Amino acid sequence: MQQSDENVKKEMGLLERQVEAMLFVSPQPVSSQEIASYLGVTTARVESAVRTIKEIYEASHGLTILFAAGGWQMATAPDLAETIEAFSGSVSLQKVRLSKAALETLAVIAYNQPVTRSEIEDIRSVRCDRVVDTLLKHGLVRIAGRKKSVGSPLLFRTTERFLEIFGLAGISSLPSLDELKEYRSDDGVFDSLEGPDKVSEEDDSDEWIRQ
Amino acid sequence: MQQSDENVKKEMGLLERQVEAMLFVSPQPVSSQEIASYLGVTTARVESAVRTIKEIYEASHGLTILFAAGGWQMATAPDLAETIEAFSGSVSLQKVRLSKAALETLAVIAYNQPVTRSEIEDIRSVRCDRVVDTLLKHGLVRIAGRKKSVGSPLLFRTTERFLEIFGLAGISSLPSLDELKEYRSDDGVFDSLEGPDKVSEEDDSDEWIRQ
Amino acid sequence: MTEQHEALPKTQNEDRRGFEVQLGAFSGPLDLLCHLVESREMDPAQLNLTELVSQYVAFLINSKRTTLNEMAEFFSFASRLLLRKVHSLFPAQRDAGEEEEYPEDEPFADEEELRRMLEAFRPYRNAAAHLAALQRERERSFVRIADEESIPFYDLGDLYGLASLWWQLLEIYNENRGAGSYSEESLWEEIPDAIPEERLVEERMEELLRSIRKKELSLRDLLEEKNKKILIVTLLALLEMSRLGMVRIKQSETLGDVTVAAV
Repeated sequence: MQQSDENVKKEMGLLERQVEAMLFVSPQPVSSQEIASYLGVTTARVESAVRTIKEIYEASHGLTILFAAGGWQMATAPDLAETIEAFSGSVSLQKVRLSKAALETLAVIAYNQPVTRSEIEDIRSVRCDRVVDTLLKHGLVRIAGRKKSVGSPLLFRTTERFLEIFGLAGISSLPSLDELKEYRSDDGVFDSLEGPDKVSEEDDSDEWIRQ
Repeated sequence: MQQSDENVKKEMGLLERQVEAMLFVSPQPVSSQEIASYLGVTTARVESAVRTIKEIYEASHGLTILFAAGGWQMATAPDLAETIEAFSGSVSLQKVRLSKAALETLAVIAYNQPVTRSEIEDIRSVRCDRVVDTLLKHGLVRIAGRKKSVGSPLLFRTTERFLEIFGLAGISSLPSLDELKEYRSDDGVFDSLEGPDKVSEEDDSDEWIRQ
Repeated sequence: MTEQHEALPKTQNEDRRGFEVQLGAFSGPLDLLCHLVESREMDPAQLNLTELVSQYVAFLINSKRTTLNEMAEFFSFASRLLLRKVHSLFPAQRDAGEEEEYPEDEPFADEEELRRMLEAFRPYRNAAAHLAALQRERERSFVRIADEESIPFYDLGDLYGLASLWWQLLEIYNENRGAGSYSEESLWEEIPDAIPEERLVEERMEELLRSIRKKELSLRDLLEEKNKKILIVTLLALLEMSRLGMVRIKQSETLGDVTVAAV
C-alpha cells in the first residue's frame, strides 16, 4: 500500500487492484469512506483509484463503474446493454443451475400443482415472485389458468420440459419420502455405535432431524 | 496465439468487451461454445478473446478468468485473497470446509461415479452416511437414481458445483488412480502392517495436510 | 492491518493440518489409528486414551478454528477406540456377532487382505490430498454473487435434490404450524429431543450471521422462535459462533437486553 500519487493516471497499482476486486465481489454499492477505512488510506486516494479504474474501463473495457446510492458499483458498459440484457435473459444457457430458492420453489410447484403464488409463499414463508419468473423464463413452469377465488390469482404448473429435464415419465413418478432413503438392515457392527437414529426408518415425519 | 512476446500490450476490441461483460454478469461458468453461438462467432475467436482478457487482467488488474466445469468464470485475483476475504463477509460463503474424511469420500465418489454408499464403504472400509450427507448438503454430490440390483441402493455422483469449487475443468482432468498410486509410492505408512511397533515415524500419509 | 492479513493464511494452513496423534510408536491422523485398531493391526489394550484426550485438548487450545464437525469426528473416533479397548480388556463382553467378523484367536489372519485393501485405498488418500490442494488454490479467487439467494447450486435435472427439498420444506411447514400449540409446561413433559445434527447448527450459524451482519440484534429477537428444535439449534449456533469469535454478545446493563453483533 505505498504507491506514489504521480503514476495514478492510467496505471493500476495495488490500491486500484484492491478496489477493483472489492467492487467486483460486492453485491451493493460501496462508499469511498468504507473502502478507505477498510484499506487504511484516505478517501481522496480511494476516489482517485476509482477514477483511474473508471478511465481504464472507459478506454477499452466491457465494464464500467457507476455511482449509486452513495457508493461505487461495478457494472457492464452501457453501450453493451442490448447484448448483455438478451444474454443474461437467454433461455439457451446450456448449463443452467438452480439456486436453492429456485429449486425449492420448483419443488413446491411440482408436488402441489396447480398452485398459486401465495400458496407457494405460504409453504416457503418467503416471497418468491422473482424465483417464479426465473422458472417461467427457463420454461420449467407455466401459467395454467386462474384460480376461481378472490382476486383470481394465476395458477402454476410444471411443463413438459420439466419432466424431460428431470427424467420423469409423469408427475406421479416424483420421488416419495421413502424413495429418498436408503434401506439398510445389514449394516452390522457400526450401527450399534451410532445410536438408535437408524431404527426409525418408518418414521416419515423425521427425515430432517433424525431422532 | 503466441505473439504475446512481440505484442506486449493486448488490445480489447468489441468482441473482448462483449465477452468480458458476459462473464461479468454470468453467475456460473460459461463455455466458449455458448458465448460463440450467442455472439455468432467461432469458438476459436471466443477463446482468443478470453485469452486476451486474461492476459490484460494478469498484467495489471485485480481480476482473473478461471476455467472450471467446462466454462469461463470471472473472479478476483488470487493474490488479493486475504484483502477480499476479510472485506466481504458474503464471500466467505463461497468457501466450503471439508474434513479429511469428506475429501476422501468425495474422491471415492469422483473416481467411481455413479456409486452406491456400500461401494464407497467397501473402498474406505469405514461407514460414511454422515459424510455423504454433508457432501449432499454442500451440493458437491447428488443422488443420481438407484442401482438396478438387490435393494436398489441410491447412486451418487459429483455435481457441477464440485468441479467449480475445486477449479476442475471436468472429471477427466483429475489425475488417474494409477498416477496417484505412484505419487508418493515411497510412502511407508501402509507397508508397515507388522503391528503397532512398526506403525511409526515413516507415516507421512498426510504430509499434504502438514504443508 | 496488513500484518493481520499476512498472518491469516498461515493460521488457515495450520487449521487444515488437523489433529495428529502421537501415541507410543504411532504418529499420524486419528482415523488411521482407529482403522488400525479396528482392523486389529494394533492392540487396543495398549492404547493410552487419557493421553489421546489430553493431546486433543491441547490441540483445541492451539487451534482456534476447529469446527463442530471436526470435534464430532474426534469424539466418534475416540469412542470407537474406547469401545475396542473395553472389548480387549473384557473379552467376555464381546458379542457373538463381532466374534464372527474378527476371529479372536487369529487376529492377523487377514493381513494379506488388509494389505490389499489399504493398497487399494492409497490412491484415494492421495486423491483427497490432491483435491485439498486444488481447493486451497481455487479458494483464493472469489466470484461475484448478485445476491445470496441466487448462488447457483443444484444441477438442472437433480430430481432427488428437488424431492428432498420438498420433503424438508413440508417437514418445516408442518412443524411451524404445530408450533402454535406450544406451552411452557409441555416443554419438560416430553422426553428430551436428541441432540440436533451439527449440520443444522452450521446452517443456522450461516443464517444468523447473515441477519446480524445487517444489523445488531437483541438476543430476545433471535430467540423469539417458538419451535423447540429451532430454539435449541439457535442457542447452539450462538454458542459456537461466540466460541469461534464470530459474534460479540454483550449486555450493557444488569438484566438489560443482550445484544448480538457480528465481529
